[in-house]
Amino acid sequence: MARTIIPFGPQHPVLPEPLHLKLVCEDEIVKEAIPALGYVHRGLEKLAEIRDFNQMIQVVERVCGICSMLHSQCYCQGIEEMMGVEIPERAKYLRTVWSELHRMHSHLLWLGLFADAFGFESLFMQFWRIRERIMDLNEATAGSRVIVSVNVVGGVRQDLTPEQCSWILTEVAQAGKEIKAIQSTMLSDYTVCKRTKGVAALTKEQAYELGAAGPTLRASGVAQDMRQLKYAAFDKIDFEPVVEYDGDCYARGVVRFREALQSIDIIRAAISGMPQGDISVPVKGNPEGEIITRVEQPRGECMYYMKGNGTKFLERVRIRTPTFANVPPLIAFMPGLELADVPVAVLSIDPCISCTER
Amino acid sequence: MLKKFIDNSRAKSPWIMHFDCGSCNGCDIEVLACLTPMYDVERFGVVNVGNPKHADVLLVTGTVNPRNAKVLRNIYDQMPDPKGVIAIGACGLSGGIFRECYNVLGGIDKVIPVDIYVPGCPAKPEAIIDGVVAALAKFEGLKG
Amino acid sequence: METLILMILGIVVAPVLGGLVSGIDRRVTARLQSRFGPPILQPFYDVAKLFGKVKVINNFWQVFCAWVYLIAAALSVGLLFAQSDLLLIFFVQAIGAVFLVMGGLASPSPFSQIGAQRELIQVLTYEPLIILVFASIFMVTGSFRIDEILNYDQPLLAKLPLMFIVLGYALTIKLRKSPFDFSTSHHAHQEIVKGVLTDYSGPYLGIIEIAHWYETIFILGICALFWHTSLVGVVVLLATTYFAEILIDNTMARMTWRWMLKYVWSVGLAMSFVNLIWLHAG
Amino acid sequence: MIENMKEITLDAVVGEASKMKSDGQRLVALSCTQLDADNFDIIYTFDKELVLTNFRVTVPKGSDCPSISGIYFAALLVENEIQDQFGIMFNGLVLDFGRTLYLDEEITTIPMCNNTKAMTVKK
Amino acid sequence: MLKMTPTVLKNLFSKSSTRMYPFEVREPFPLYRGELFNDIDKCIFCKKCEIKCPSQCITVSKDKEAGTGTWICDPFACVYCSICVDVCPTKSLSMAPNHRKPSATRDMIEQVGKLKVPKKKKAAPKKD
Amino acid sequence: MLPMMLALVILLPLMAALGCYFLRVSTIRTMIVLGTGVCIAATSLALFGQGSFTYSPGTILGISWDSLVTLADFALLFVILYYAFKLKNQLIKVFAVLQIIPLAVFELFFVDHAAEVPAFYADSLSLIMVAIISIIGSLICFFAIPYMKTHEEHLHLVKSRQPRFFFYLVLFLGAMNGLVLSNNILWLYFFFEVTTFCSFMLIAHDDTEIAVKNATRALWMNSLGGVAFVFGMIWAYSVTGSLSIQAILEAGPMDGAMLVPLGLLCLAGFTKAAQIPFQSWLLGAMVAPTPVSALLHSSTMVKAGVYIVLRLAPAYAGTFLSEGIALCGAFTFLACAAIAVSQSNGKKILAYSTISNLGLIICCAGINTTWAITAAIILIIFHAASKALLFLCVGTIEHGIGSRDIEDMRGLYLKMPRTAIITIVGILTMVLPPFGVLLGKWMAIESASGDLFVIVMLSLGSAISLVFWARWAGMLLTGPLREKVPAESQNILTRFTLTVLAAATVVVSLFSPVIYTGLIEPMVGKTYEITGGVFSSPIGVFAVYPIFIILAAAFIYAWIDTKKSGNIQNGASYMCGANVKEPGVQSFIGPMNVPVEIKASNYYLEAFFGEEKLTMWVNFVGLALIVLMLGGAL
Repeated sequence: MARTIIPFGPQHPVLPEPLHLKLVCEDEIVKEAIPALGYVHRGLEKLAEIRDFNQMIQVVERVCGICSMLHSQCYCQGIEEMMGVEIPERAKYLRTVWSELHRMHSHLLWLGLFADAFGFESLFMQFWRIRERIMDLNEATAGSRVIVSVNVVGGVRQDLTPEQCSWILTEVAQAGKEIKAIQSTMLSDYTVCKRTKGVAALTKEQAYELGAAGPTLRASGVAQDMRQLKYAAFDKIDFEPVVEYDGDCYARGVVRFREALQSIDIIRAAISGMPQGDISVPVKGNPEGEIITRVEQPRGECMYYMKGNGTKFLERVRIRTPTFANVPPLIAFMPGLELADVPVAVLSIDPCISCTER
Repeated sequence: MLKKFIDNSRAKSPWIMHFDCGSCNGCDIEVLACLTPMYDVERFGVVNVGNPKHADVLLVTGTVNPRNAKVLRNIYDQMPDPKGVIAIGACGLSGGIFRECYNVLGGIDKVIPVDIYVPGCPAKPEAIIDGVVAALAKFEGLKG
Repeated sequence: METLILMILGIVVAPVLGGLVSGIDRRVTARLQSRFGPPILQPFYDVAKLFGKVKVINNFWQVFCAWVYLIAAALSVGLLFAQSDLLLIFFVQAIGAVFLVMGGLASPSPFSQIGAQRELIQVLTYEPLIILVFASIFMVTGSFRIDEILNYDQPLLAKLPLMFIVLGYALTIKLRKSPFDFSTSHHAHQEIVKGVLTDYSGPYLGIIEIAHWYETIFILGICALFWHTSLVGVVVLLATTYFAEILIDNTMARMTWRWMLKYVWSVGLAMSFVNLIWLHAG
Repeated sequence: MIENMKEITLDAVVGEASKMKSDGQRLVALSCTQLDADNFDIIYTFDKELVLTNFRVTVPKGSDCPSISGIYFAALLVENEIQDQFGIMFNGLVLDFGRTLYLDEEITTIPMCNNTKAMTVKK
Repeated sequence: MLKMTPTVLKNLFSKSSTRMYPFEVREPFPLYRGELFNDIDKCIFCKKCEIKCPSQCITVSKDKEAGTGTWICDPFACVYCSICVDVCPTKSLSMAPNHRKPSATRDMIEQVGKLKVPKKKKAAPKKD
Repeated sequence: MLPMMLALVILLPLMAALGCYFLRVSTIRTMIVLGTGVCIAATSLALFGQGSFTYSPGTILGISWDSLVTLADFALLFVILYYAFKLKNQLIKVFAVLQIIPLAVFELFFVDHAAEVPAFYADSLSLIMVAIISIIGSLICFFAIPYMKTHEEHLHLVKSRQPRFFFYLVLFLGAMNGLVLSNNILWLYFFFEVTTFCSFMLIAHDDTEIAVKNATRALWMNSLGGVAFVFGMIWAYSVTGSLSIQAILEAGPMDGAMLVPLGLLCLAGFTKAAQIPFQSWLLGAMVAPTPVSALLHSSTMVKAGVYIVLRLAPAYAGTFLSEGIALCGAFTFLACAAIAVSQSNGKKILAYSTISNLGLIICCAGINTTWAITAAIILIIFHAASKALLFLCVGTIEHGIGSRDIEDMRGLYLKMPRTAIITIVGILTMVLPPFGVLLGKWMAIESASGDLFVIVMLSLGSAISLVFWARWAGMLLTGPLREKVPAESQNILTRFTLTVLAAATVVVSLFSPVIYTGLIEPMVGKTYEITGGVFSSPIGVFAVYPIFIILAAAFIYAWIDTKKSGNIQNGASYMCGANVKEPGVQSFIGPMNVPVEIKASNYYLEAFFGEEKLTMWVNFVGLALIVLMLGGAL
């Protein structure tokens, strides 16, 4: 049979980040896909040896620009647990608000890119237009559109004024309305369904065994969400993990779509339940010991392993990001796809290569 | 007259290509945001092309490491003249916070000549638009 | 003589019109996406800029193919204006299509190769439909000659409404609009980069862009035949059709060619049968 | 704090991993640390219904580690990563990048192996 | 099919949401962490910013003999985290709510100021 | 003069064939072949001067030629029977016997031997066929001289089998000429059988297992055609009482009882023209050396079948049979074009495309209007030339690169520039205006436009054929820019035949208006007005000269610009930035930093057009259509 060998990446318009796939196709059906990474690898874990544990916050925020808030949250939670610091309630709520804003903007971004992957440009534009509302919120409340940099060990750096709170509520409500306006396009348009349903499907068992994380896992019917660990304010805020059962690209899209809407509810609950008080506590000393912390990033479960030795430099920071966990499923479901579905499938795990390679 | 029209058109139709050279995505999504309704750089005739052979302006974000340096060089070489390069974000400018990592060579200008540096971490879409406009000025100077 | 003048007129006017249509298209598309959009004259700036770029090729046959594509497209429009034979015009246009594919295949880049293969599949899909449309026009008017067709006394649209929709499929494919824009797309983000045009650059890309304008005018010209009886009718029909194309482009995902081949052939052939049987019966 | 930590030996890794697999545990991560000049620590982290289970394995410098990628396909990426960063080689990797997952030949030292400062780029 | 039609038609008939930057510039958000400025007259060259900066883009040096201090910042390496602003004991550092403009050349911000009397300098670290 | 010319075109090849067989010296053989070729080619052109004629040869040595032919006929049938026993093939035995017995009964009891039946009749159609056979056939024979030498070198033969090969090859030319000139249907039958036998022998020439198997298949299928012919002939005779084809045709459109024999004769034509479901013998025939494929199976022998159908066209005009033939032809056109898409073997593509085009010609015969008949004749002329050229090109390429798979021909331009360009010319003349084949196709589509089913099949078929042609032409050019492409060395005869044929396909296309006015119009009647090289009729216009001139100018201009581009900047092809840096290397840096060579292949669309997938259905439909055609005739 006549084969075509395609270098898919590192520079490729549908791949927002450099990732290389060697695709071997027959009549555009992928027969073999071997990935190559390393285009984004910086080696930032090693920076822990020359940046003190406070400076490392800024470093881990830049592991990934799209979920930067959750990286620093996970890192700070770990350090706080290691040092036995209990942060103020208000700080927990504030972290929740920003983390959910982050999840929303990340999901909207993904939904747009996903639409772009199957060639639906105007849907992409629509999602990104809605996303700008969240970006404005970030910029106005935290000082930067993308890397909000609000977390410090012991709490948060910024507070929300009541006006800001109500502004956030109206903006996210508006965003929610606009998202719902394109719900029918995203979830039931013939062409969208045709391009996503049944593509790159993973069964529940496969997804679990391959170690998938986050929406990829939940789309296959496993109700696992790290927010169930009740970190930050999630011990007070009720939520149900969003689960879909088909495990295909469509289901992954639905999970993220619904999660974006769910985040609005969580933000609303967090703002309404937010107690008054300090936003941070002073921290003394240096971290010592070993710790594993996990948070739910937009892309799924993120795990930090940290080892302190009583100096201000951590001995080891090990970051296992959700995309890292989702790459093996990606390798597994590639063969058999149509070439046209490759971008859809690759994007369906919401790849964040800078997370993966750090 | 035709020549003049061509020269004038050069500044009116910068086709950009974005290459992520190991950035944290922060600058990338801001570059993409420039194309979206809120900022819409197509107002300046900017078209986002996916292929260096069609591009006039290369937007590069992120740090350079040995592996992607080869790719960056290759892409730059494949762009037909006249061309411009815009480095975006602290990482692209100097390596940023990652300058001292073992797999980071530094900024974009270690590999290819850079025309415009857009600082920021990440650079705001407004800053990127400013950068593109500044790059257009370079093309305007390129008469003949 | 008159034929010759018309032909030259067509060849001169068509790219200007095509460029304008393309500019308006981009503006309207932007508005549909809630964007401001580029200036109307943007396509001309783009092409002018492309001609100002340094020439880079990786196989000189690309140059040859680009030129033949342009000239064939121009010639087909010229023949259209000269009111020649529909089928002949179409076959002349097919020269361009074949050379575009050959140009794509001339580059060893896999994206260009895949684009060329997909382009062929697009040709495979729209060609029978267009021939059927022409055959149906023949069945109504009794001629393939445009001058004879123009003498027909009522709008073809009334007799061949479904055939016009079939032509609409061909138009969508030819204009490279979603859902059929997979051999090369106007949108930046495609799995095969720029498909058949991947390895074209600078002036040669400009040549192909101009040829694409000719093709736009060619296919709009065919559409115009469906309401040739009144000028207003032509304008309304073309404006509506083109707007519908832009709308479809903006409300659909890009499909796969397998889907296109099955869907367009089955729907197109079914519509043609229904319309033609209705024509015979009526 | 690290939950359910268990110390095992190098040759027990595969056996323990298959036990975890049959128990329905999901592989979360392998975390490698340099203990001292001659020893590395690898922590295998598994998860089942949000509860973590961990193994700690000490790998002497220069010795190979058995790969669990045959049992957990998901381990292939992280094992390749450890090969790159720590120079510990894994036997039986299903897809062995052979120290080219992240690094090109320009990086001559094993980056995370010695506790010296990260390489600084010449300005 | 065509489920998107109402949305796109609505877009067509309403004003485009494009912000016409750079022709119309929005009022900046006051909290935005933009360009870094150092009011060199207030600076006491305590090196706190240099030490705390996660990106290590600030170099402070003192020339005791000349009685001057130099505050150098590499704006191309600055990650705009505002840690330096937070830790600055004299509030001489500040961030404008506007982004730093692109430039065609690589230039350092180098500011030279007079050293203050030692007493004040000692006071600063104590504040921590 | 006329008898002389007839003897030259029919008997000279026979003599030459004997000469080739017995004078086993390669130089002499070459001289004989070249001499005969030039002779018959010249004669065929001279025959045009003669115009249409009728001729009876009378007697030789007191024996009538008719009896000689009859004797030879039986001899041939017994030879076939002998081969049937040798091959132990029951089908051939049955078919041979089914021909011998009815023919014997017919000759002995029915035929009125006293009746004067002119043996030869020629009109424009015959003369055009003679010209095609003599000129293109001769060129192919010339090509065969160096080809067979290399071929036998490849096979490492101890004893040359070329005498036998050229015996059949040259004999065949005479037989074909006889076939198209015959008026006596018995003569026609005889020549029909000779071509069948020659074909059998030539397919089996390489004597491999597969060659013998395919030759056997060809023999039984063509024998089936022979059986249909015999029964059609006898039945027709019983209705009209004449052996003269002209007499049958002059009676005007037939109906009722006469349709079945006509149908049977057409069926014979179908088998010979390898129409669905008889296509498999022609495909099998591709194992033969390329000149055989070119001569027998593309440009001439299969045209014999088409010729019979076309010759009889006036007899069944306006009947259901005619409609049936049109449908069968159109279906073959579509189905074989579709299957050709899934093929990567160059010769098989050509074979399928041949069958497909024959289907188109037969479809035209079935449509049976003057426009359609004109289209058919135009197609016969130009298809023969282009297809022969393409076959010879594939043969040359096969000797050059050792493969006939089109995937292996990717980038052929860098290895065999001359052959590659000539191949592309051949391909373009097959699919693009203003070349003759497309002119014929245009006429065919315009004349078929009234018929819903036929036009649908034709439009689909013509689109599909564009696919496999265009990609083949394109992939020959694939390759990175090179400073200089090395010149190609070609045998002088190879170069001569290829160049002449390529030039002929282009130049003759330019003269299509002249050919039309000079040859076709007198025969089928005026259908197109020709002014300034523009075909025009009330339903359509085809501007040959203007398009030719403009496109020629375009090609020249494009070529000049291309030449100028020789010194412009050289870019590597786009590979997502992962190119391996060395210039000229088409590889990218893949996973694990290993260079991976890029590779592209055509889409063969097995899921849609797979040979195995379609063949059964296609045969079924084809058979059903034939049954419908004959059944309708009953």
